[in-house]
Amino acid sequence: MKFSWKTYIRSQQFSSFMSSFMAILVGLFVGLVILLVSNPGQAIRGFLAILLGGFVDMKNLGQVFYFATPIILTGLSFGFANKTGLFNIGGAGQFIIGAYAAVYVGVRWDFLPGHAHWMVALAAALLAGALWGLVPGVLKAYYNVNEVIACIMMNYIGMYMVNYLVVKTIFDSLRNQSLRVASTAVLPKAGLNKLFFTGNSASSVNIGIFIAFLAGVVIYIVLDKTKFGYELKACGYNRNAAQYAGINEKRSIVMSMAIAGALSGLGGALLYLAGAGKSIEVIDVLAIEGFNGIPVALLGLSHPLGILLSGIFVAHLTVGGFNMQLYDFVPQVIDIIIAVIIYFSAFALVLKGFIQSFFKKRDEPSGDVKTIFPDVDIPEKGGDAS
Amino acid sequence: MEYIIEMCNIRKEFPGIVANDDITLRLKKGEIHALLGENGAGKSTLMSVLFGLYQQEKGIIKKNGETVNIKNPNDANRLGIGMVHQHFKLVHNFTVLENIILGAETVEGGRLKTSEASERVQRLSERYGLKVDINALISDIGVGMQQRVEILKMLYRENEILIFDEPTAVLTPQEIDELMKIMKELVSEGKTILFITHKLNEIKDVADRCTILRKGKHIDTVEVADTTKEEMSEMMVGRKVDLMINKGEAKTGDVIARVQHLNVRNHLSQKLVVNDVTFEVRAGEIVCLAGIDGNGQSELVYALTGLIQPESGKIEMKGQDITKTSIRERNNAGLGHIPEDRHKHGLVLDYNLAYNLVLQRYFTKDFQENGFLKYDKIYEYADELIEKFDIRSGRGAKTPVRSMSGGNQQKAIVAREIDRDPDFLIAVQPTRGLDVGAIEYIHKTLVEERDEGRGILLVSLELDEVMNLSDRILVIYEGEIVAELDPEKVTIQDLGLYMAGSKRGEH
Amino acid sequence: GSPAPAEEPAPEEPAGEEPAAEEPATEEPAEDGTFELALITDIGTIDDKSFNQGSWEGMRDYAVDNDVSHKYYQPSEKSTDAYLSAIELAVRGGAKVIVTPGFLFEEPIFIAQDEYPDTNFILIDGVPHSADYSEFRTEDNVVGVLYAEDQAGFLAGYAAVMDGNRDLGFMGGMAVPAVVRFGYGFVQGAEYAAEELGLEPGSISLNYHYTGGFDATPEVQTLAASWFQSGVEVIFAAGGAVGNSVMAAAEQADAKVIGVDIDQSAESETVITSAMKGLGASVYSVLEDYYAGSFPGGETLVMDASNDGVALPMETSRFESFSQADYDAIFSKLVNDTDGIASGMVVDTDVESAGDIETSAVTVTLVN
Amino acid sequence: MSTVYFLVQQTMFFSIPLLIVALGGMFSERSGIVNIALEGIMITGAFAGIIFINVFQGALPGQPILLLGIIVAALSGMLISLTHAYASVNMNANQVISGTAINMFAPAFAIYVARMLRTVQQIPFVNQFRIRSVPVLGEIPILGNLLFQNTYLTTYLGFIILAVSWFVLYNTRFGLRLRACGEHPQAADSVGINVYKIRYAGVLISGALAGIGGLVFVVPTSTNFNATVSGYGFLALAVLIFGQWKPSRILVAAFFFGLMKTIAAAYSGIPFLVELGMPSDFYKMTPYVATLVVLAFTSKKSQAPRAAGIPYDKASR
Ligand SMILES: Nc1ncnc2c1ncn2[C@@H]1O[C@H](COP(=O)(O)OP(=O)(O)OP(=O)(O)O)[C@@H](O)[C@H]1O
Ligand SMILES: Nc1ncnc2c1ncn2[C@@H]1O[C@H](COP(=O)(O)OP(=O)(O)OP(=O)(O)O)[C@@H](O)[C@H]1O
Ligand SMILES: [Mg+2]
Ligand SMILES: [Mg+2]
Repeated sequence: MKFSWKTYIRSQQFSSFMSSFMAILVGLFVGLVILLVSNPGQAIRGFLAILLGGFVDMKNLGQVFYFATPIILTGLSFGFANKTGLFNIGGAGQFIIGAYAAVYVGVRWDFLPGHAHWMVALAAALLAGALWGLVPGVLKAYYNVNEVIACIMMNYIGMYMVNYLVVKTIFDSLRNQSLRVASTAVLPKAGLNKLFFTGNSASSVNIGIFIAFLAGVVIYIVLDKTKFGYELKACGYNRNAAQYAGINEKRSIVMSMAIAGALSGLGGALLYLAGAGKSIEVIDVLAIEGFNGIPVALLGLSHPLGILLSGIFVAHLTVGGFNMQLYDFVPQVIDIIIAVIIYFSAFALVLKGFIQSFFKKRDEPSGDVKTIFPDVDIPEKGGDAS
Repeated sequence: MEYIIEMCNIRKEFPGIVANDDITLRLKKGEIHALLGENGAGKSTLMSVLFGLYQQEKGIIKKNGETVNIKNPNDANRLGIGMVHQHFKLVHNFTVLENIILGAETVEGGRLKTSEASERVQRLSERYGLKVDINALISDIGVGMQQRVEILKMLYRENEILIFDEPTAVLTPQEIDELMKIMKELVSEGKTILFITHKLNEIKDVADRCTILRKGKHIDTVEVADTTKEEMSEMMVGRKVDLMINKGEAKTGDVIARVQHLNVRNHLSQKLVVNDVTFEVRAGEIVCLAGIDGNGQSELVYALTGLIQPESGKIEMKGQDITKTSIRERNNAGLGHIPEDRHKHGLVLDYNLAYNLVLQRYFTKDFQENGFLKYDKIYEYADELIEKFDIRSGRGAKTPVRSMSGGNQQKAIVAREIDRDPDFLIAVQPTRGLDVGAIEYIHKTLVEERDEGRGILLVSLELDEVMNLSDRILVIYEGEIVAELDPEKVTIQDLGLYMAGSKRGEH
Repeated sequence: GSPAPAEEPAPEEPAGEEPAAEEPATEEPAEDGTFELALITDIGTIDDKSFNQGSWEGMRDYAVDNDVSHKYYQPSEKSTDAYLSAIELAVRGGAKVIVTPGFLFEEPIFIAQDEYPDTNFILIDGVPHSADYSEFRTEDNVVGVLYAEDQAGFLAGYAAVMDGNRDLGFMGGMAVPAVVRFGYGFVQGAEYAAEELGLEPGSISLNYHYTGGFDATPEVQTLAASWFQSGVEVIFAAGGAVGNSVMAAAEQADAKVIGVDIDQSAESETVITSAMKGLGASVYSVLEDYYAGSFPGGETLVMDASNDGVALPMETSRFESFSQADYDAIFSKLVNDTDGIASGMVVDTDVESAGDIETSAVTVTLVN
Repeated sequence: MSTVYFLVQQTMFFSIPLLIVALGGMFSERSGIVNIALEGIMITGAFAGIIFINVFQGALPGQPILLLGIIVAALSGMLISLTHAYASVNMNANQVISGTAINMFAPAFAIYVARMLRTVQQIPFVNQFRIRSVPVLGEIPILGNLLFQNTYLTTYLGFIILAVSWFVLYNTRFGLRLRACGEHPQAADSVGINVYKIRYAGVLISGALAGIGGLVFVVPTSTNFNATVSGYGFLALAVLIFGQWKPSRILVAAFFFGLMKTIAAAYSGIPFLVELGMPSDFYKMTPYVATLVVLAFTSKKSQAPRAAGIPYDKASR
């Protein structure tokens, strides 16, 4: 290898990190301005609440992990597909169908003993989510149907399907939502509720966060270290070349969508089996968590480990936004801040170029930004979004 | 002496590479000026600077002695500079006419007015013998035709300085002859031509002077008439090159590949594009499939390599029926394929060089264990190939292939395929766009492979290559093999006639 | 945030014209930066034209009248834990009384009443119970407030038929208990009127549907339009913004709408009346009791006709023939429970669906 | 017959906004910029338009107000799409990221501003825009019933936009250049077309149309606006793809989808569909399933503008 480890850090990871960091600074700054405009008197206190996020007490810290869990998974789902050249906007459908499968097992299969119960429920969610991802995958691979449109359709089909199934199979008619799952189907806390505990209440955090982390690491290894990942990415970048290389590119597309779907489905399971008292509502609205994964993935540069971090960061802001209510602010400020951060993170490539040329300056001068661009590894290429 | 264009001390960098380093190029009015250099020498870059696509970091450009600032192609156009790009800049789903008028449209009351334009184009095409169907879609016409469109684009804009970036790399001999004629005619009308090519014959044929670049630097500008081909190639490569292919008698062995009654249908047009093709390739011989572009060669090759399914017929390799097997199985059974379209099939442009070099073998024990890639091995292997095949790029094995020069991209593919030691190698225009040094190497390698007992099917549009390299020639015309010829016994002229369909032979 | 914002079940008290407008959503905190009165929305907002808003207005009015610091909190998601976190935040913010609108708070309050014994809770639309309904318990720091939506719906259905309509529609939001009670009451009110008028069996038809959300959507508008198109004269829209889409359809079809929760006559000319429930008033009065030292802890208050908890706004109604006198007559029957008219009402827990309510004059067509 | 009239009239409410917004998306994508922000732009346009109507209703008669509201919606849509254009064109940004940011920003911002201005987030409006029957035309038998009764100005606006879009795309210099930039920007650049300018224009047109589409969507379906267009921006994106980036096919796709939605929503008013006794959730699924099925049969040759989504970079090969 021609480049030293140090140079590598300097040119790639570091500048990625720096550009995301700059985007975050800009986003927070915009947030501060908004707070100042809307309520100057409390702006600083409100802003501090946002910055502090979960670092208020142990319970709030736990909440950060709790909120991070589902969005990490839907983020991984989007990011993974993105890395393989697919645009998985079907997270909402995959998420809710996975949630349904898990809750169904959780409610109806109470004959399963102890830990087996929640494990089977998670497996059911993985399968159901995979199935929901599989459909757009098959349509894309064999019928050339653009996956964006197929995913959008599958979102709605999933939503109505779950509404129908919940009412048919696991309905709590008094609350117009699904029944509570059996206690054996609730994800174990593994002592986290003792750790993340303040006053007389515990955080809702549970082993879901470990599962999310595990998923991130597994996806990272699959994508970056394995031959399977090599094949998936090759298909993503150039289907024809992958085919030429003897890779079964149709199978790769299908697999990739199925895995993405499974991740979203798992996310649904982790949220609804968390034991936080959440049930599937029978409502004609798409699952928001499916869409929330997109900014998380994008902020994490579609890199599995980046997504873990960005998921936690977004959750941190969410908790901060919640606590900010102690002052007089419209909570939408948080969404605006996240949107601004995402927006500026889209400039990453240009920022990276600046950063790189800034650090390279001493060695050798470099061309203008636009010529730097092709030189940068561009995994987060938009895919053929439409 | 007055110059129409002077590029003085031009410098242009890309990350990690100085593509043009203090290059000076002067064009006399009315001359054909050749620009010669190895792949990646910086020819296209220099022309892009002149055409306003890139901005030089240093140096100035003068037209008729006055310094000009060319910021974009519009400026270039205003100065009368036009360019036929190495990779054509045509919109695939536009008609020929739309492509020609694009950027120079006439409108009337908000509506595009095409009648006048089409008359003008008709006139131009008649005058210069550039026959085109102006209503055809670009995606429906061959490269030769596309090139005519590019030339018409320049003529339509009444440019006086015409840049041709490797125009002949994609043409048939007849087309090349025509182009040379056209170029001469253009010059006789007072236009000035800058002509990039790797083919010394062509330079000898038409060029007045020649500027030679090497690794981004200006080596010399010479009078073509006073310089031999050997001298030029030496200046270009920096060492002596052997322009003739030395190959001994073929020692043919068993049949490696046998194709029987193969029929292939185009799934879009539903036309039979490969029609009852039967032939065989033996170990130790180079069989050349000669033909004008678009006569079914691509489809035949796709069928042989598994990229499309034939309608009927049988393909055997080393005695095994592989008609229905997957691409991977064919590759593993000893099939090698240097594809026609390197961007479409040959490379994953967003992978780095190393990853591209293992595209056909990443899954083998050498580079993978229990599903995990062996990085060190991959990069070691890549460095080896880079060294062995002299693949040049900014950052070695880690260079994103997208940023490499066309020639070096091609070298990477050739290196990859040849290094796999295939029993049956299908090489489709393997030297397209390569410099003489690289061509020499590839030709030598192909002959070596042959001598080691491999069967080679070479698809080429270049008659010189066909004549020099092959042991047997198959001529394909409209999807049929119309003749089987012995290169020792056939003349170039006859071969051209077979390819044009005006002569049929025994088969 | 993103494409499809989460909805909230909020099929109740909205406010008529420009509700919380022109006032800051939160008063200045007390000297020490705390807020004495807190309201926790069930994820909706205090301007949802629904029970959050109605409860908020009651609390705000009391606070403004008596100069008490107050504010509202939004939970981070729709789950028991999230509601508890919001309660905790409110307590941290200095809340002495916390108003929690919506039956979804039944379980959180069941837990919170023990966790925060020094804090008082007003639970609107529900009674505290455990997750599996195995235990119902209301501690001394909690007051549950229930409404007889069935009676409000009854009044609406009665008035609609008495006013000459024969083809009715009910469009609820989600099938949550309060909405279901509105619907069942509506069916029974229509039946009662038909009997009084001596109409033939089957002479009244009633389409019955839950839209599955509380949003104004083109789907709802189209559905309502198709009902009007097929002859329905008036639709009782009991589902927050669902009403806005029904009104849009009614305007196009020159048909009629019955509003819900609050007087919606100002929202559209097509609104002939509204099935109101007095959310704000009850919150106001419980707060009065609290500061008077007579917090009715441990009780469950039932707001119905007898204590002016439900009504039709006759001054703004656009009836053709149904008069104030007619209204007063039926209202007093409800108050007096004449012939068991109120106590015999079929409510949400009694039958599986509206189709199971025994009727003769009214033919209920379930659309689902 | 009246059922048919009704279905056609209702279909307009679904199809026209989808048509307008998808055409907007077409201009952007044909210039080479993927516009996944349609949803957010619709919200922005609807928000600004409804605020305008809310403030000025009563001061002016219905139709002029609506027209002015449409202009406001278009302008606001352009304003927000400017951020997308800046990111995509000037900053070589990933277009999906930028679009996602806008989708996230728009509803939050709408709620935030509504609350700042008026404390509540819903903005009510009086619908004085419905045209019961177009004079003269409404009297025509059958056709009058289908197209000129119980209608809105916006329906005709939708058709006008369609005609103009078609003309601009295929018959003007701008259209030719726009399409070239979406397919092969290097080619456009090499003949002196300013790819950046054209792409700005494409995105801004999409902003204007999506903004209009947002308002057109809200007006007939509610009596107030609550910072949402119920995912119709994404459906418009689907219509755009379904319509293979071509005006005529977008028209077909928008009406196919609109009709399916209408039938799914209105089936309970259509006797024979009621008698089928299918659960409503299945009816609701029908448009989406039908779209998938149709796509599976029609997508073989579908191809997005080749350069869409790829930042234009002069230096790339
Ligand atoms: N956009 C770019 N980004 C980075 N490097 C580039 C870019 N364009 C060219 N280069 C590099 O600049 C050098 C000169 O390339 P150029 O295309 O000018 O070569 P050339 O002489 O035309 O070669 P060929 O004969 O292969 O066409 C090459 O090493 C190439 O890799
Ligand atoms: N990938 C392709 N391979 C082969 N032929 C194609 C391909 N794409 C399009 N064509 C052909 O090109 C023609 C133009 O189709 P295309 O979809 O590119 O049109 P377009 O220019 O976008 O159309 P319009 O101008 O009507 O919007 C069609 O006749 C089609 O057969
Ligand atoms: Mg070149
Ligand atoms: Mg060919």
